[in-house]
Amino acid sequence: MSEQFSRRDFLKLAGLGAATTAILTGCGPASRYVKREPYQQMPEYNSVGQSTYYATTCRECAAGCGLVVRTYQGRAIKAEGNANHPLNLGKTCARGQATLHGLYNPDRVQGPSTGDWDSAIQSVADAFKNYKPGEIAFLMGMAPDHLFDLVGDLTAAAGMDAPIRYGALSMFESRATLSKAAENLFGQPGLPWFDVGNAQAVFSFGANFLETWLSPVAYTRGFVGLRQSETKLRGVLVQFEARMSATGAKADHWVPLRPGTEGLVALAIGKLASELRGGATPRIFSGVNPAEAAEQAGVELEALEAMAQIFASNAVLAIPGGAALGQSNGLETAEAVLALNALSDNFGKPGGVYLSALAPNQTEYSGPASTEEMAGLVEKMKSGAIKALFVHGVSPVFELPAALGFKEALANVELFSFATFPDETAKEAKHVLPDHHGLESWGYQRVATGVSQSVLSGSQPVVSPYYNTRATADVLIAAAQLAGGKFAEALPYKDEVEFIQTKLAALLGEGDGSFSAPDAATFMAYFQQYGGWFKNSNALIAPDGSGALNGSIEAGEAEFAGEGEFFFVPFVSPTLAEAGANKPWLQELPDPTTTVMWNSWIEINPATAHELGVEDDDVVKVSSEFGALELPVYRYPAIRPDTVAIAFGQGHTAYGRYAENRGVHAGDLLGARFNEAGDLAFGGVKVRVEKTGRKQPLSRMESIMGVYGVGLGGEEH
Amino acid sequence: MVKKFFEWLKKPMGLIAVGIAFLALFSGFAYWLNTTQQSPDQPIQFPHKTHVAFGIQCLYCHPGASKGPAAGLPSQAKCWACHNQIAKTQSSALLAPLKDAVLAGESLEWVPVAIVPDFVQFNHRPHIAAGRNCEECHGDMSQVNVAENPQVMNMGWCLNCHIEAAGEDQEKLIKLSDCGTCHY
Amino acid sequence: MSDKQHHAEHSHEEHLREKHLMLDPLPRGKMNEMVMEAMLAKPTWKWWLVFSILAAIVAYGLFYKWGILIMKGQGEAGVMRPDYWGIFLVNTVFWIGISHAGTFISAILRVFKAEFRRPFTRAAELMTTFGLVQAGFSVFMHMGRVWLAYWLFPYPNQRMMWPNLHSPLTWDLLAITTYLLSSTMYLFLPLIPDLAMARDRSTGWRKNFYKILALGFRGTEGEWTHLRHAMNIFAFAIIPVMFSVHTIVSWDFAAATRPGWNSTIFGPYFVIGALHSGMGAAIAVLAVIRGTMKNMSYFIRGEHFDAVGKLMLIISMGWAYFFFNDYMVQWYGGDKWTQQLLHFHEAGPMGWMWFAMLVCNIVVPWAILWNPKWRATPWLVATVGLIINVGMWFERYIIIPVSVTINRMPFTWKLYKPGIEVPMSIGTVALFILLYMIASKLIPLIPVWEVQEGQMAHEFKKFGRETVVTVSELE
Amino acid sequence: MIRPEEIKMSAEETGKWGMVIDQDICTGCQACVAACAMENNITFVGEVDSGYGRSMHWIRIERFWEGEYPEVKMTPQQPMMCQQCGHANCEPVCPAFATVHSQAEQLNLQVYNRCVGTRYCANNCPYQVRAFNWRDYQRPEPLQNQFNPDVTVRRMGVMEKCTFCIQRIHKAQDTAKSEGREVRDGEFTTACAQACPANAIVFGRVDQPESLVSQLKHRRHGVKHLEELGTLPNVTYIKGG
Repeated sequence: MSEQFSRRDFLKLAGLGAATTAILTGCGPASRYVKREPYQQMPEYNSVGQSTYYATTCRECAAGCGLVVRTYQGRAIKAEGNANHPLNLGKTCARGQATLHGLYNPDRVQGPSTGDWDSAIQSVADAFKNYKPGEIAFLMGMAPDHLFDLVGDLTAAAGMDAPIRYGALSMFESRATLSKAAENLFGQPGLPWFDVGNAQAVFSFGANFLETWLSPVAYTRGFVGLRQSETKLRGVLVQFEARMSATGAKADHWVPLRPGTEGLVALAIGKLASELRGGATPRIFSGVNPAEAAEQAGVELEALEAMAQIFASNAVLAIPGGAALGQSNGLETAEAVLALNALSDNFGKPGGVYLSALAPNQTEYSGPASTEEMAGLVEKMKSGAIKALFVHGVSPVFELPAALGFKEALANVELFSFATFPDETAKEAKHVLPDHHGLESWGYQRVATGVSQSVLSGSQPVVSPYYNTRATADVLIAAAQLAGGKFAEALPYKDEVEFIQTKLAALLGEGDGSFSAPDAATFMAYFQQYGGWFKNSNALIAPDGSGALNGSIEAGEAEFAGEGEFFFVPFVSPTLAEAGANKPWLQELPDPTTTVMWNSWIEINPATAHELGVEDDDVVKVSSEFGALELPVYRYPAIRPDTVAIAFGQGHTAYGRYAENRGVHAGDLLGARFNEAGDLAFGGVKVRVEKTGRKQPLSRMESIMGVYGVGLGGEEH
Repeated sequence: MVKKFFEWLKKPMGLIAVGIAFLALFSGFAYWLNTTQQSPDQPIQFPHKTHVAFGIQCLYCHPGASKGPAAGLPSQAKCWACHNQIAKTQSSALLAPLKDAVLAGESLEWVPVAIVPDFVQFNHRPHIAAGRNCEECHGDMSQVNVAENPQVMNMGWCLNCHIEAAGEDQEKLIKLSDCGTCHY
Repeated sequence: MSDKQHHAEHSHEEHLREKHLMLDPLPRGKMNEMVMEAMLAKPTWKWWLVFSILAAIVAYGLFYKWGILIMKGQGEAGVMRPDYWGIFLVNTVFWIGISHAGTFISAILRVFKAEFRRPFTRAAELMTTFGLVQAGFSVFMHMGRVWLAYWLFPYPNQRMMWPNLHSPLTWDLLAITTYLLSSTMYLFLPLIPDLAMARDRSTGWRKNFYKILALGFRGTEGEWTHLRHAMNIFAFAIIPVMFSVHTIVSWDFAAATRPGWNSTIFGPYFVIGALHSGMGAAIAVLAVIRGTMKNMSYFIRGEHFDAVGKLMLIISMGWAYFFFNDYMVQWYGGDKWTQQLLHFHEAGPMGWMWFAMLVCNIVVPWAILWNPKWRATPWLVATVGLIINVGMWFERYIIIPVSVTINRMPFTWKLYKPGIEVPMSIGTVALFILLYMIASKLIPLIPVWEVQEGQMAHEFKKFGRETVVTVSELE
Repeated sequence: MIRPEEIKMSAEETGKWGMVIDQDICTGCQACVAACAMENNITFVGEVDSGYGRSMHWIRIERFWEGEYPEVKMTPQQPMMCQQCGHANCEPVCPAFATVHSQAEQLNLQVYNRCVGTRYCANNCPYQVRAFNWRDYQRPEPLQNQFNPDVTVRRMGVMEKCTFCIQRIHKAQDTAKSEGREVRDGEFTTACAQACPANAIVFGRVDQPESLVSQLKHRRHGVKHLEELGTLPNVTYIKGG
């Protein structure tokens, strides 16, 4: 018997066994249940079984980081940073990584609301023809820039108002305030760029530059430079803010001052430091009494003196940003903090303050609209001055504070939404003409700040569109041609690609570029291959801050709306930002400071919570003059006892299954009060906090036992 | 009645009936098992034999094998490049699916024959680089029409060959029998 | 000798007779009849009611819920990081512990010739087998992919893969399998004469059933000799197996690198713990048998509860010794994570369970079992037995899901909340009782031959004026 | 299988691949976590399960607090992933050899298809970095399009953990071999290290003294977690500035 049992038979038998096992266990060779479709036509640069990598630009925020996307058999597999891109040097943030969860999101808009694109385009063309030019408005997001340029061309030629750009991030970054402060101080508008990496010490007044502020990936690189450098000692980071942000968590010193007193404290530190250094006290600081300032800010004078000591003995870079500027006195604060840099004499010097380089095809700084300008748009909509509104790249119904009344104003206009995702604005829209996802799109993005060079970042589709979507640029070109006349003349292009090529042609002859090309087509090819075009030299603008210390700044008291007992700090969720809530893996990322996932929470100082009689996970009702929210408590040890904070990013009523009805919308508590630069005073609200008696457990990555000692028995630690 | 039936079962005829029933069940099961081991239906009864006879190399149509994990299927454009020039393509019933698919711009859906489970990370390249020939695993394609597996590709089969290939070389054996070489 | 004196003498003997089964002999036939009657008694509606309730619980709690668990995954249970192990393993250890007493009572007492064991060895041995069934179920419930459980057994395969003999779990599985096989054999051997007895006294399908099981036992001298030899070998051999099984179970924990587990004393501590819960369960089973089955108050008397009660008291003291030894050494070690864990045991959210464990395992048995009168009260001792079992279940719960809450990464600490484990645990308890109910109708629960053997060895002898009980050596 | 006499208590002599994580510059931004999830087909589990300790993260960023307000400070963020121990606690306890030591790569392998789900390895891991597939978590159409074909998609009932992106190691080695050379330091890196905006994670060969990881390890004062347990971890943490 055994000699008949040849090896081959044994294998057969073993195979039979394996087949039986496969059936029994359900995990054997599954070949016959699989189908394979070969390419009908192998795309260029592809080869069987090999990944293909495409360079493009990240669209998760407006910073314009370069990506290289790995694709395999027509699917996008992984987004990586583009190592050749000067802005991010191969790095990405969490949102950039999760961009594929947007591309393959199960809840994308799958086609135009009319069903077919012809009638959709017809409806756009009809709007062009039926409304007077002044009755049509374009509201654009912060990205992409090529579409903004295209719409700019269209509106200019057709006599419409220039497109307005807006985004919740730009609101929380207070870009308008920064630019206005630069204009007031240096006589030149622009987005200041802070050379954190080369500074000896950084005093950040509310600037959360490691999270969402302006260009977090680039600023994180700067932070590493601050901390570790071959040529200098480890730099000190001091953060002035009422609620410890993820940036504040990395600071060596965290100074919890009362919201709205940042400008005052900056001046007080300036005065103390200049006194420590000796010599005459500059005029700008003359009107400040440090003891009073400390009193007003709710911090010890000794703390300010200690900071002044650091200031006096280092070349300090002072950064105004974020929450500090979102106050009624935000512009003064920005000016005061910027002026502080003059004490270190670092305007236009390494480790100091610059104005950001303009992008290659940009001649002057143009920032997004301030919230006040948005309020103007809402007014026009309400009054009927605007009858048709085109929205792309932003969801104003979600991103603007409800108090502005944008949603109500929509009743009077015909709304066209180019949303990729079914967001709140698309839900209100009469026409939804879905644009491709960023990874399916052509385009370019001007890098507004974050890098010393002048950078134009390029986008190209890394995969073919998954749904029946169409590039908004193509839709507008087609509609313009359908509408004829001056519309057709404004956009005489075959398609989006031709438009981009035309725009890029201007760069063809420019020297000092990262590459040069003999003709437009080659230039375009290189532009895609490298993921953009940038100048090799330093293009930062050195501002003239000579008069900074001789001005006078009235860092007046910030005004607060409402009778509540708590200051309110809304901050942009570092992982979700304004548009990340629909990506499941971003939801599953723990918040960097609280480690909460998938929900909203209110941060309350443990001592305050004790006074209020609330514990972790107790639901409280937070109400301001403008609205009320209910959400669970997170007892946050690093927040002023007179302040509460809520992250912005959740609380969607639309936007797909992962975002809908999850958490609360911090914007609902905000009013419509602005600072002098027109930016929303989002910090200028006081709120009341009441116990509801309900409980809602928060999902935390951390152990509440291990980290806070809650429920361990004995004393909490 | 039931009792009678059981009584009958104990008689010789009953026993034979039981035997036949058992055999029938068993052969049914064996047949079904056998069907799971047949080469699957393909959209085109693709004659490998004929193509090999024309002198077409394996790597011409499956070039991925020398470069990376997947050997890959040729794109329809590649098929068409030759078949477009062959008169028979227009008339042959066997080739009709190809013609239809190419002209309609649709994809043919092939059923893979040689496949390893999801949790096995197989890479063709090192095998080719180590001097293995295609037919050592996939059989002699000049003999068959539709591809079929000459053996069950299970772990024992893989491991046997790996151990043989390592021979006396301990370092190679460690590498070739490491779980992480295929499973991750 | 006066009449009065004589009377006193007589009543003393009567008294002893009443108290001790061994001194109260009945003819073999009579006892056989009594046991058969108890077994064959037609189930009352109460019996059927309990039976159907238990069957429903088993069907729903154990099998239906298990199906859900397999379909939907371990997420249905309360396990998570860091409590990767939950109630299923608590139950495994608990049931193995229970199964210990069966063998302990039977084998150790047989080896040491403790006479009081005679009427209840059978019931105890059944407990071993039935307990192990629950333990086996529980350990398979715990597995993430239970359908691949056969991979844990060594068998030749084309993958050239074997189980990992470094893993305590592999030892565990082998030990439990060995124990299950040997204890089943050990249950079966003494059963043979009783099966033969039942065969001779029954008709119909039962006759066939017993005929097959009795293996043609006729009761000849040679058969008895062989049987005695076999039982002796097994009785001696199973004792080390028994000790090893629970020691090996303890190694699942003791061999791990976790604060609170990595304790050298876990082996004996687990063995004594197993005996503690096992004796408690055994006495409860005896009380139920005595209370619910016919003629059982003859076989199972106060003396048995008294004797087992004494054992329980001693074991409780032993358990207390090992518990405090373990605690002391861990505490004295001063490792910060162990300190944290010990503090968590007492003061944490499960502190109530820790104290309840001490009350159930130490306070209650010590407070009640010292008193001979209370000790001889069946319901009281049985209640103490049940309380000890609650305490011992708590002990395992504290060792597993409570202790794994605390590890060396405080960022992950989290408290375990059971989910589907609850109905499934109740299901195992129900199945355990259900198996007993079925067994009581199928096999003689009292080993008549063993009782008779004892009774034959005991007799009253008069030395002068004293009436003395003598025991002769049979074997 | 390591015999006691083979255990070398200096980690320099064991290990092949290693990481250095600089906690001073880690900002806790979660980019590594997201990158890891995208590269390794890690499933998300939703709000309830993630809050109940069932999240599948292969990296978690730990942070604690020191002091009381206003002197409160967050301790340096500490990304914890599988430390790829040279003498791992998870390996000997698995009854099925599903988690084994790779002699070739000196990594702790997790062989998903061999795992039966006893969860002993996770229990015994002092770093608590293993994630178990508690359920068959679904990723609705068309999210599966993003799956990395080089990494097995895990289903219910198996353990998983950081692999040091072994698929990338294999790919780099395969490429190097096809070009007839050794893998160069920095030629490839893990998904987390690649994404990290602060470059706080550096990956490479710890057995080559000239590699960047080795240099960093020696130049700055690195510590290894729970080294006292004799696990010989291959991840070095740099705490201070």
